[in-house]
Amino acid sequence: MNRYTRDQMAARVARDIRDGAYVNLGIGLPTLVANHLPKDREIILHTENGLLGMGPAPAPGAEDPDLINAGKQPVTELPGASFFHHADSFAMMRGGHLDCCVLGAFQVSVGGDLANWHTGAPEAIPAVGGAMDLALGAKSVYVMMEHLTKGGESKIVTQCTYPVTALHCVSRIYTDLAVLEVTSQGLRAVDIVDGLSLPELARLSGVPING
Amino acid sequence: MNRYTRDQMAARVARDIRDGAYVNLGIGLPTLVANHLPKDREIILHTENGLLGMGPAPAPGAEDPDLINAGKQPVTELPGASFFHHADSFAMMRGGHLDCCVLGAFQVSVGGDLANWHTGAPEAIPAVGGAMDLALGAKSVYVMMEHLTKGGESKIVTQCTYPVTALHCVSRIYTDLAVLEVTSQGLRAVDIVDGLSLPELARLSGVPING
Amino acid sequence: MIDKTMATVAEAIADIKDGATVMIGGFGSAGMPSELIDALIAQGARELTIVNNNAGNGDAGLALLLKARRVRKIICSFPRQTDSWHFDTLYRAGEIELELVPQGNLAERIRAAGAGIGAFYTPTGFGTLLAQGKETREIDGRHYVLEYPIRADFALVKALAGDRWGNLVYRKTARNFGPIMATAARCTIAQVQRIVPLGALDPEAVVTPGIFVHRVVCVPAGATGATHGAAA
Amino acid sequence: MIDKTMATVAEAIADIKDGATVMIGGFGSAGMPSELIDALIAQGARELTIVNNNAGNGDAGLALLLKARRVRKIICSFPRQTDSWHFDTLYRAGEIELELVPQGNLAERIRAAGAGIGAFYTPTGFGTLLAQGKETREIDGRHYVLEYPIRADFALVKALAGDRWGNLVYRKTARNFGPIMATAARCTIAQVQRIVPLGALDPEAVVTPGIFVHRVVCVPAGATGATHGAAA
Repeated sequence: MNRYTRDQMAARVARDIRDGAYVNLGIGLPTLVANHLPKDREIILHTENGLLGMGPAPAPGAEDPDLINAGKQPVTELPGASFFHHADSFAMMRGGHLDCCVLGAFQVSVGGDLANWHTGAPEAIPAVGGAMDLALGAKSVYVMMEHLTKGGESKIVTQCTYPVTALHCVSRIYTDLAVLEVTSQGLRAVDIVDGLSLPELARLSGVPING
Repeated sequence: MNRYTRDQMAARVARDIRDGAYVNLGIGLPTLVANHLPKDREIILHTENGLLGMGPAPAPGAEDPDLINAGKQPVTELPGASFFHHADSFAMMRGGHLDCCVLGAFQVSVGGDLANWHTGAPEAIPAVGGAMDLALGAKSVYVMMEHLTKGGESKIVTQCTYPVTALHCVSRIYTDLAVLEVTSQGLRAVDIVDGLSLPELARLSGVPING
Repeated sequence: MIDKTMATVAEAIADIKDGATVMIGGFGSAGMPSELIDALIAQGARELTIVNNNAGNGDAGLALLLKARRVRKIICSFPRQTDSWHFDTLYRAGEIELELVPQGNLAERIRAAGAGIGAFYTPTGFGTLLAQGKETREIDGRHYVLEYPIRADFALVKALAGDRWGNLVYRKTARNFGPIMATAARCTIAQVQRIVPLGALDPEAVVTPGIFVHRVVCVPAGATGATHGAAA
Repeated sequence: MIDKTMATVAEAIADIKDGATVMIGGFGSAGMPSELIDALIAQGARELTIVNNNAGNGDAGLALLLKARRVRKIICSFPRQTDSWHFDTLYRAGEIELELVPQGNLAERIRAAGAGIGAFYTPTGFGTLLAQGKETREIDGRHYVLEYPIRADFALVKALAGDRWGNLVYRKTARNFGPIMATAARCTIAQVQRIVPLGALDPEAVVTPGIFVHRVVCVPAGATGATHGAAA
């Protein structure tokens, strides 16, 4: 079966981010999107630890421990950047000012519920960070994930079995097999990887998907 | 009958403000307090329109229309001043960070209720400004007012007949006849103007006053 | 490329429609975006709901918008001033609706709108006429009133300088309501005394990050004389 | 005269008592007041409730306070990290209580404490495990959870520079929780890389006005090597 590579997925997400958008890229797979933002668009990155106008990673040796992203990795600031404190930063998110947020996920339901913070395993130490705020904190929430678990189960589900991060929050799902839009009529396939049919995608997903 | 002058009242209030205190002086009579702050104390004035470290009025001709107090009069900034927006300024007050606030009043009740924003006259256009925030916005709320109305009625009352600004908020009352402390056992006279007895003060006030 | 700057105040406010809710920055005249208001008067939108600390001073800015009878309702803390004659006339004639809000609740309700807070419990106003009919609650022995966000279609603010991303810095106590109103409107329009190149504003000292600002228009100080006119 | 500066970190934290609630600034290592924490470890206060975004990294700062078993409870958003082994050990042994709060609710609850807000409705967490048992409300078609302020006895924050009035400026993303924690504690103690003369900080760029700060102690960068140690 064909699959989109991680870079193809990231490039596909990047294509959907408009010029001038304010965007937060979650930890993990979503950080790849930054490498694929179209050069002819000016897109402003937010990091919830207090920076708007985040630039790429610094050159080796130029790291500044006071200039990091939410993943605690060193970053840079662009001309036009601004720093602010945590309450202001999360007010920016909660208030719906970001255009787009790209997140990883364990599961997404057909209704747009997101599960990405906790496996629910009883022995796991729970940690939520900004996940719940990010899931509500943008006009559009894009999820990037593998379509299937390593065991071959669909990560797109009727109801999340993992503890949810937020309800009805996901706009689009970008996987290695397809791009799906969450609509009031259920999921709609925007793109499918070459060689995979819509019925086959739906079968693999275990949920209905409209064309 | 002897009376404290307005400047004597202001000086008396000023004497009760400790070195290092953060203070908001309300519009009207309380602004006089600024002229009497002891020279050997460093007292930081707050104005709710967004300045901490407010200085005296500027020299004539040096007025800056962007640098005003809550009464919209030109002021100055001292070294160490800081500017902030209205939500931060009122958070500072509501959060109980000011040590002292000095306010004018129409009436104060023996329980410390304050009425200073509205005469209740049906034809009056209501305006509250920061009065209700100021009344709650300091560890100590000092009221400065004439003891009696022009008609000779006491402005210290059992229950306010004017619409209240806030309940149980006044710590001390400075009038032209006395300085009164609001305690859980009622009013207590701290100072009385020369020649006036405690029973006479209580009679004029129309409420019980302890010595 | 992001370029939020616009050539004229008229262009900046052109799409404010009849019935819109418009926040207007300023505390008295300090921080009042007079040229944006003048443009709004010329543009002609009617039946506006205005959010401002005051209800206009003298014969300039907001007072003239009221005089032109463009305002259906005003949400403010301190309408009555010695020079608020245009508001006074309309109010006494029953031709303008007034929602009176304690100044700190006004600020916090505006902030709540920008911050996505659904409602909050504030001690200010408890037990007063201005809390009549409002939900109250005792929390840890203190009494609170439940207050809701105030949102707007547009915010008109005045700042000292801005860049093409919409980052703003203000000047002294003219900052007042500008930064919070900028967060609470669907479209925030800033008049600035100068537009500076991207990167010229210190990132540590930006007061309003550009994400909150949609249009920036340059109105140099003293351009019309009205900016710093009848000041206090 | 107001002089909030203190000579040593030990003096600055001397009166933190057993059982105190202590907010500690920082996001990971950025903005963490490591020298104040080291002094607190040496001072010996026990049974502390700590408010921080994380639960300690590696073998420095907050992690060492946990390792020394001085912390009864931690309120944080993200305890589990690759290098949070001291927390992990205590947690699995049932020797530390954890209150897990979504990061934005943590920030807003701290801000609410500083701002005198009794409680607020936030959309974050609605319908999740972290809102179980909490009061909810639908407002204008959106669902919210009621959250309460988090107050502290002490806040330990790290800033770039401060003056004798306690005014503070921060550095880049090391600002994070410092400014809001400073507002929410009965006593806020700031370690700064340098103390500057009154008036040296631009009044337009002060981030934490001195009213929120009670003690300032100078810890030059690199003074102990721990400040910028195992950074990210």
